Amino acid sequence: MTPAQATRALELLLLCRRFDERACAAVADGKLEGTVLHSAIGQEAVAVGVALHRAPEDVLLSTHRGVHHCIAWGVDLAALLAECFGRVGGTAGGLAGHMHVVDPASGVLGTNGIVGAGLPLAVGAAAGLELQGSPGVGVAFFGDGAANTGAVHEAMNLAAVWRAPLVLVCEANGFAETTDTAATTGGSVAARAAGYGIPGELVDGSDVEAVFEAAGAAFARARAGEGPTVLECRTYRSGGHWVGDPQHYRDAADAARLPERDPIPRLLRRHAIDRELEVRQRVERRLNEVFADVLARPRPGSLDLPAVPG
Amino acid sequence: MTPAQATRALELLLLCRRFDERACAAVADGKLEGTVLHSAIGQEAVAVGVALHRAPEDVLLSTHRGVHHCIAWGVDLAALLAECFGRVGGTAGGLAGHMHVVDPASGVLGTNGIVGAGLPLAVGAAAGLELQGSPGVGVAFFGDGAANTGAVHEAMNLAAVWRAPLVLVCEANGFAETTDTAATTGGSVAARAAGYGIPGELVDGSDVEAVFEAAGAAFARARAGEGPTVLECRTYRSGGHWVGDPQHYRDAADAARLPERDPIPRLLRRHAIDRELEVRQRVERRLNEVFADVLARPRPGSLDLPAVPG
Amino acid sequence: MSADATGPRVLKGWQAVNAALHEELERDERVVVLGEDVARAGGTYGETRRLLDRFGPGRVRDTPISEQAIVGAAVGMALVGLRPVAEILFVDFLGLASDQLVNQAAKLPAFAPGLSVPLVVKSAVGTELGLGAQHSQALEGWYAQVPGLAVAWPSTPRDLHGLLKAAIRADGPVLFLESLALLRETGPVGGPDDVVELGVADVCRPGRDLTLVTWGTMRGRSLAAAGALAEEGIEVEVIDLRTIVPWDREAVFASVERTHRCLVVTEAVREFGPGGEIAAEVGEACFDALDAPVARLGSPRVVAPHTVALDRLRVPQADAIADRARELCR
Amino acid sequence: MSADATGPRVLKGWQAVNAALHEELERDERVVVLGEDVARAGGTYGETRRLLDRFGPGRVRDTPISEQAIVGAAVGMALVGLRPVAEILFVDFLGLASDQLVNQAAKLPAFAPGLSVPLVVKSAVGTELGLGAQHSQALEGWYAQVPGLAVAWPSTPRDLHGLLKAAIRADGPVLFLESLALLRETGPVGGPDDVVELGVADVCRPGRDLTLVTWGTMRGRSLAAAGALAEEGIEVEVIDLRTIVPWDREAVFASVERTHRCLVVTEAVREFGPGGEIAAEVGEACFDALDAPVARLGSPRVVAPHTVALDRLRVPQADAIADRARELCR
Ligand SMILES: Cc1ncc(C[n+]2csc(CCOP(=O)(O)OP(=O)(O)O)c2C)c(N)n1
Ligand SMILES: Cc1ncc(C[n+]2csc(CCOP(=O)(O)OP(=O)(O)O)c2C)c(N)n1
Ligand SMILES: [Mg+2]
Ligand SMILES: [Mg+2]
Repeated sequence: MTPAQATRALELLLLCRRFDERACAAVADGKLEGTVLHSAIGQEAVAVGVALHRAPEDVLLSTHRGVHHCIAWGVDLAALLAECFGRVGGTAGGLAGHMHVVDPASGVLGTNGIVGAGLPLAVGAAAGLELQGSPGVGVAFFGDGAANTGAVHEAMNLAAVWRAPLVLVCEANGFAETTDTAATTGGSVAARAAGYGIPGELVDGSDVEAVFEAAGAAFARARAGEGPTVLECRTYRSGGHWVGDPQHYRDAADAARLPERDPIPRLLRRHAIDRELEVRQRVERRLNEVFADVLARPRPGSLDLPAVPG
Repeated sequence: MTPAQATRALELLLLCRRFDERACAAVADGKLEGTVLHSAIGQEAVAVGVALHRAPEDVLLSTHRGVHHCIAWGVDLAALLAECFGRVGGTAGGLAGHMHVVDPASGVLGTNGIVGAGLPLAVGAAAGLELQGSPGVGVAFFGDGAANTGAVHEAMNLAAVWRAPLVLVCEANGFAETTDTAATTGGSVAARAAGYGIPGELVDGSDVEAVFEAAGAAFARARAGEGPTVLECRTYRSGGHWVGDPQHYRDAADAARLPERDPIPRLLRRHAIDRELEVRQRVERRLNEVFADVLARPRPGSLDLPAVPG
Repeated sequence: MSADATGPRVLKGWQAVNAALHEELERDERVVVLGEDVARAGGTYGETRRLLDRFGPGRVRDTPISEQAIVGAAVGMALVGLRPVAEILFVDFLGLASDQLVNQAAKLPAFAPGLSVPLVVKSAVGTELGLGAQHSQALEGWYAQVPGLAVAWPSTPRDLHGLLKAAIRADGPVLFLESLALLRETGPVGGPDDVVELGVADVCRPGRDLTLVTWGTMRGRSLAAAGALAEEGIEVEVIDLRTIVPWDREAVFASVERTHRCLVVTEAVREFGPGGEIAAEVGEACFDALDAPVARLGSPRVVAPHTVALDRLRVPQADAIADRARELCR
Repeated sequence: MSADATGPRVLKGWQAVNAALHEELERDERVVVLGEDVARAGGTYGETRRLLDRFGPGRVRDTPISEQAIVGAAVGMALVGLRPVAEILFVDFLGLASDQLVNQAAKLPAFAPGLSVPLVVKSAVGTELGLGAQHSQALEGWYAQVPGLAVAWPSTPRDLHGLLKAAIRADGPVLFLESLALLRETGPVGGPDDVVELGVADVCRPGRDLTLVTWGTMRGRSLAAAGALAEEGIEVEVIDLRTIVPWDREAVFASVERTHRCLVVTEAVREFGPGGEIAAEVGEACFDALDAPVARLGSPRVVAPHTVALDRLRVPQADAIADRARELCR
């Protein structure tokens, strides 16, 4: 990573982290009655390390825990937050919520409330871009729990057969809601890629530079027409499954390991980012504006009901 | 294989082959108006090599091309043929057809018209037997085309996680209807097994003894509580996808390679089966009775319609 | 609340389900429970609490996120003599496993005389909880048209308990739906023998002027609407079908013969939703008794929004039910 | 056959579909076809013959047996500007891919203003062909209740050609069903511009005594029944909806206002099947005009048998349609 890339990485990591922390706090204090959010605190390096390779024509398929993907991919922060909090001006006018953020302008073809369902979409989008002569490639995130769905299997095989220009990124955080992935997963995601004849790599998902390197190679393969790559990024889910999850199922020690797994201090240890304070302040100022703006917005008052009765 | 096992293998191979040839002939000459059949000529060794290890409590989940599985597993030949030809006395009274043969008494929990769908059933049946203290294990056949379905993926992972006593047998005949499996499959079935932490073995599916050996080890693992095994049996589909398929998609040379891929002469070359002629005559006599009996049976005249209107 | 609902205990909906599971697993060793987060965590909404500790990992199993394999394995277990309860958290996810429920579970009994597939698929409907488009669909109308499947959607704690017991004891596959929003509501629950038979409706409020047929989430707000109309002198008979397949045709026809008016209220979409069957059957069977057309209220053809407030604009509410009923009785 | 059906050419049903695909792939480079056995083999029933040779492997793609990935990839292609036609050979297999059609294709347009998902899923219904329980189900009733989806089921070669063109040109997802048994039947087919609009019914036989509403396989045998009744002096008006969502309410209501009687005939199961919606709507909208209850004919709640002869006992036949119509007109 060059110093400029490291600075950019820091900014995106902080944007993801602070957006997430502020959004969780707003939900936790109950003012956003009925709003559901999935926090990605601890998993930011996977999104940022991949997104730094993004070209304008590239498209993203995300998951139920995808706000950090959207931030790293460049979705307008106010539109994203408005959609999370059900306010006017959201990517869907505040009607769809964080699991249904679609922002074609930035190439985000959607977060998703159905685990694993984004991967078949990504194969089609990637193949469709290639067919139309676009240089764009597809990126799809999926969880270690999602790896056991039929959708992910069928998509990986189809991607291999069509040599689709695709980067498949698994955020292996060890959990699927309350269940340890190890207890419900035979073998591993990276090992399974070989079964489709696709390169599969294990990456330290808490190290934004390691993700950046691995993703760089994967994007290069895709752009060179060499087909898909699977990156299994071992990362850490700091909070609960959803905001407010008491996490009875998790031993306290594991829930407190953010300090040692946090990608932000790890980046700063390796790259002395001279204008670090300036970056932090820029992030805070920007989020102050966005949160103030969105929290002051009204909720969409109506649902555009179709004319035909019923 | 002992001489007795070789003789038993020959008898089952001949029963499968001759039953199949006679059934196809009956369908081809049009008397069985509207009857659909999938022939397994050339693939008999996979069924027989596995079935020779069958214990009374073991259960079988089969496919759309599963008549040879049923024969090798011991389904009553007349009941099986009656079901194929839609005659009274079939396993479902002649109402369900060859893709829906279920014979609980012999442990056949069903052939299946949905590609891949038998594997999740097999995982549950195997786990269910184990839970109830039965020594029975589950056997599921699936095609190389079926290997690309979500059902097969989810079932293999679940089988691994539950350490289900299961033998998963892929009949890799190189085809899925008209499509070459190679053109639609990344990697291979045996390689994919490793991705679930399950042993996967490539077997010569045209050699009943090779199948017998590999299956023996797999049954032993299952009976010892060591979980599932995947056997990818490379075999040869002599006929078309369904009886009457003109096979425009297949080059003539490949369609004529039964002689070199036929498991029956291969077995006889290795085992001088002294009473071979006697075995052949016993098979013909038995099939003469069965076909004469079933072809003389009436078709089920009615459909037990429910009392409630509509 | 009708008299017989005064069970010996008062529980929340999820506790009623939890009690039924404990009782049935204890009563019949063939009963097993499988699904995502059902064992160690006691279920995403508490419904399987303490089952793992009491009955062990063989009979209470967490699974990977594999809806097809969950339902398929349950069918396989049923084929070897077990009585599985498979949880698919939201009925919206059943689109991933419909083949195993529709083409395997519902059809296997037709393939071998005497073969039964005793299986319960238990799913929630997440409406009006801010969960959004893919967690808020009432899809009972899909499975109601599948020969071989029974479909139940109780709403009170008593019926959740009693009908789940009936579904587990039934010999065929049953889709058992719950309104997630109602699992926090409290009510009387019967004892371990209080089995609510499948196919029997609950005439939860007698009335002479209009027969309102409903089920699931709509029961409570239909009763509220009836209460409001009673003050205007309009007596609405509220019939909660509780079971959609088989549904209690006799109870509904007998009521319409008396009231001469019928309103069907569903959470599911109105157009091509399950309410159409009830309206069409009443329209045909009670043609001569009807003084007004059979009316239907259901959700419009829109994708469910993700905030509670907006979802309440989509799904029928008590005031809309009262208005439509009042119109019919004019 | 109504006048406008006399196209310039006479083709079999599968040829009409093949012609429509050739014309639309030629007209619009965004149109692509994907599915099992569709490219090299020209389709299991010939519908995609010569497409691969003319338009190449980029736009005409064979796929693995992966129904979820086939429909999902088609949705992904639509999201980047293509107009895919995804073949799922039998609608019975759509239970494996319902999530991609229902929770992705049908909902994505609601998540971003102006976003459209132009997609056709083409599936056959295999009734009365000896294919058995998992290849003979009419499941349009599932998808008809999904907001965001259109559902069409034409039966004549002309309509197969014209409606497939309309479905490919539509900007939203369309489930396009075909009766496999009818693909061998011959009939007039329009030219490359003969687009049959979605949502417009075909009053294929005028009549004054009864309005018979049907679609798909039942059109032909309904016309046969009407022909037989004409000899008894009973004139049945046969309306083929051709499109189930959106369906031509005006055409049906106008007809019932004239005939005062209505019979709905579906191949799908009667109980909770799609015919219920038509009957309930006619029962409500034409209540005062009806001299008899709206009747429905559909398949009973049985698993489809595998022989042609027995399947004809399950699915309504012309004589049963004539008998029911005669009863209504007495
Ligand atoms: C098909 C499907 N099954 C179940 C759920 C409920 N659910 C939502 S998130 C989740 C866990 C997903 O785990 P993973 O894929 O590892 O993602 P993570 O939450 O760890 O980011 C589950 C089971 C769902 N949304 N979709
Ligand atoms: C889910 C599903 N998709 C498609 C079909 C149609 N079909 C029937 S058999 C077949 C080919 C299966 O190939 P394979 O699994 O290799 O079995 P084989 O025919 O070679 O024995 C297909 C595509 C089906 N029956 N089920
Ligand atoms: Mg995870
Ligand atoms: Mg094959």
